[in-house]
Amino acid sequence: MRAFLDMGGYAAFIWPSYLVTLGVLVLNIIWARRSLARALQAARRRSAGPGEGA
Amino acid sequence: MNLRDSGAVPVNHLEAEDLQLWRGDRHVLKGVAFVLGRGECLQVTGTNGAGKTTLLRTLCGLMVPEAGRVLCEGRDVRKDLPAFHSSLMYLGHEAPLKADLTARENLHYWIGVRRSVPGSILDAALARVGASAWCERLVRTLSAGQKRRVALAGLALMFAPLWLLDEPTTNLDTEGQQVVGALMAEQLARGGAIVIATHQQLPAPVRAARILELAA
Amino acid sequence: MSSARMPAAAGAAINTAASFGQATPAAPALSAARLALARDLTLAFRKRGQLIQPLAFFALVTMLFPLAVSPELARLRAMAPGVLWVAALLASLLALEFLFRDDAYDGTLEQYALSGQSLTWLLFAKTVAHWLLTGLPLALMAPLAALSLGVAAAAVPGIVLVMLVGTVALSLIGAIGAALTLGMKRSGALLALLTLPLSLPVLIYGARATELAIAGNSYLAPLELLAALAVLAVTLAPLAAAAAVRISLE
Amino acid sequence: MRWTWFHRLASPPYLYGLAARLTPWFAWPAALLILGGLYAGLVLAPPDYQQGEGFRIIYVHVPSAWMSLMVYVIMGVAAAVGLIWRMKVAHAVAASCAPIGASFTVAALVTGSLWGKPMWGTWWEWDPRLTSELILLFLYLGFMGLRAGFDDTQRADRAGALLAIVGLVNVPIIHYSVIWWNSLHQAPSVMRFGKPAMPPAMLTPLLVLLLGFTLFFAAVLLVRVRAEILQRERAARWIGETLRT
Repeated sequence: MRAFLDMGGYAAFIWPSYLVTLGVLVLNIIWARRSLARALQAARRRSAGPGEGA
Repeated sequence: MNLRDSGAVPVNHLEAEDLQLWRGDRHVLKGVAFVLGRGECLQVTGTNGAGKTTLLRTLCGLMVPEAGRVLCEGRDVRKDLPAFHSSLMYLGHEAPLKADLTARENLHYWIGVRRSVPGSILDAALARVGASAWCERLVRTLSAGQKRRVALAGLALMFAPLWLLDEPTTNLDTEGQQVVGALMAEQLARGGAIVIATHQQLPAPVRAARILELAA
Repeated sequence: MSSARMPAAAGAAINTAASFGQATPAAPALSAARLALARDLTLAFRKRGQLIQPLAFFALVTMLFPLAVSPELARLRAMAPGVLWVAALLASLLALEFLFRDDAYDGTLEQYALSGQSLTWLLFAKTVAHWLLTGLPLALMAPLAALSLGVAAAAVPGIVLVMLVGTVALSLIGAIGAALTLGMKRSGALLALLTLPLSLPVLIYGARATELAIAGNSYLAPLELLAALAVLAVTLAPLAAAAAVRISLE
Repeated sequence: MRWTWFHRLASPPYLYGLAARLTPWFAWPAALLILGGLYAGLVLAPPDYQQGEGFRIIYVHVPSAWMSLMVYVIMGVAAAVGLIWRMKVAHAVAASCAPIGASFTVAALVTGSLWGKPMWGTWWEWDPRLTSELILLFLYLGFMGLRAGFDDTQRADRAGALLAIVGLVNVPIIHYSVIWWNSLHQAPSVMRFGKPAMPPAMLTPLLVLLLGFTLFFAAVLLVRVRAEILQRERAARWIGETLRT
């Protein structure tokens, strides 16, 4: 296990790389969901309010 | 469909069908529609921000409506914009004048891009709007009303079937307004059409065939 | 001037317009473009202060290097191609903001777009004027800067030639960025962000050709690549700029 | 007749519903492939005979770099479709692509730099690949910056689309000029991948991850596109109806 974590001496480079990439993936999920939630909220507000076009 | 080819003469010069336009979250044009025949004048009124300028810019094809279309002589103007543009003259509320050119130079470069105008006709147009005395002065030394008159000289030189005028009488004295009236009357008399956006009364002797009121 | 004749002439002018169409021949595209070019040059020479700004900037930047790095001519000579090209790139960027700005404010661009003439040609003419007023003087000034950086006089023709070709491409690429940022109030930083990455190939080939010219070698290969970029920019950039101006006018 | 699918995709309510239904079909396979691929890359793949364990950065660097480029191409194509056919949903796709692509570009740069340190001994090397990646990041930032400069979505769409197309034309030119520039200066190129000599045990996890990242992008894109469509269809009646159900 320790040998695996050590990665043949390259631990200081490999683990940060994987962390950064996973971080980017997770952030993408969060950002996308948040932008959809915001758009839905705004759309609800508009359709609840006095809609001029609808 | 193709009225010109079938030999039938379209009744209306300019036609707008259900124009819809949004700016950001603002619904500016809410289904604007009108017809305008040859030799007729349409007055567009409405409070500030009601979309008068937006309507004019949409009519001349600078802005693209999200729905609806503009027809000229029965054809959708988007089919051939350059041809439509060479048949119209748009005068915004700011005259396209450069402070560092003389009034005459401004007119020369402005009109010259559209059509070649001999110098004598240029001078005649300047005389017509009462600008002969100061047409060799730099525009930066002119008053707002004088600048407006230079723009009117441009109007006198644009023999376009359709005029789109945005507040043409702003800053003009009585004499200047008379010139606007005379120019517009001539345009109508030779069968041209005018769309004018103003909340003031139209300069005599022009009378609006139709009035379109835009709600804010 | 007999004022009595004037109204008559005006009446005649209006009468010729009685029948639209045939009476009003449109100006041919090329003469319209020539007029737009003449107008911009006239205007520029009326306000000479603005004309000198990019040149002064260029001279200033090239002067900074000896002060910041070292006055040793051997070191400066090694850096000269990079210094000249980065300074030229920044100087032409500085001038770009004014390329369409005034014409957008006073409605001239609107009139161009509604003239029924090809907007592409009119904007090309404006860009040519811009090059004549910035690119050309920069190329003519580059030898002075190069000599002050310890470059041999024999390299001067090469430096000027390379810069002449390169600045053509820079002006045209910049015109797209300037047209895209027209609608914005403060566009300086954004203009740089849009234009500089697209200008990198010009910088790479231009600096390399200059380096070869300074070393006294043949700089034909990078110059040819640079010329290819310039030709590509001449054919495509005005089209893109015209589309961008139409979007900005919306 | 053959184009009916295209016209249907262009209809915002149809695409909105389709995107909502398709998202899980991309998201779950993406999650499985990425987790499996990472496990295989970290544990199952044998160490490289030259770089030892250090080469394992390839499994995050290459997929990120691949995404950064692929997303830019998709963005440019969507922008062109939007500009030419005035298609709102294509603009929505282009606008959604930019932040995703930019984030993958950052990942590719950081992992590239982390890879470079043990291999070259420096955190940053002006390697043509990394340099191109850096320029790509600026292209993304420019696109997003230009869009942010307009307060009207329609104008932002059209101006951004034009820039994306100009960028797309320029990307190959920039890339080749950078390679040309680099070849003059003879920097050692350590990152040489995709060579056919790569053994299958090493290559398979990479391919799995490439597919996983692509599916992941599709899933995130679909979510973002829905948000962008809602923003563009302020007044449409279908939105109210969709929200109520």
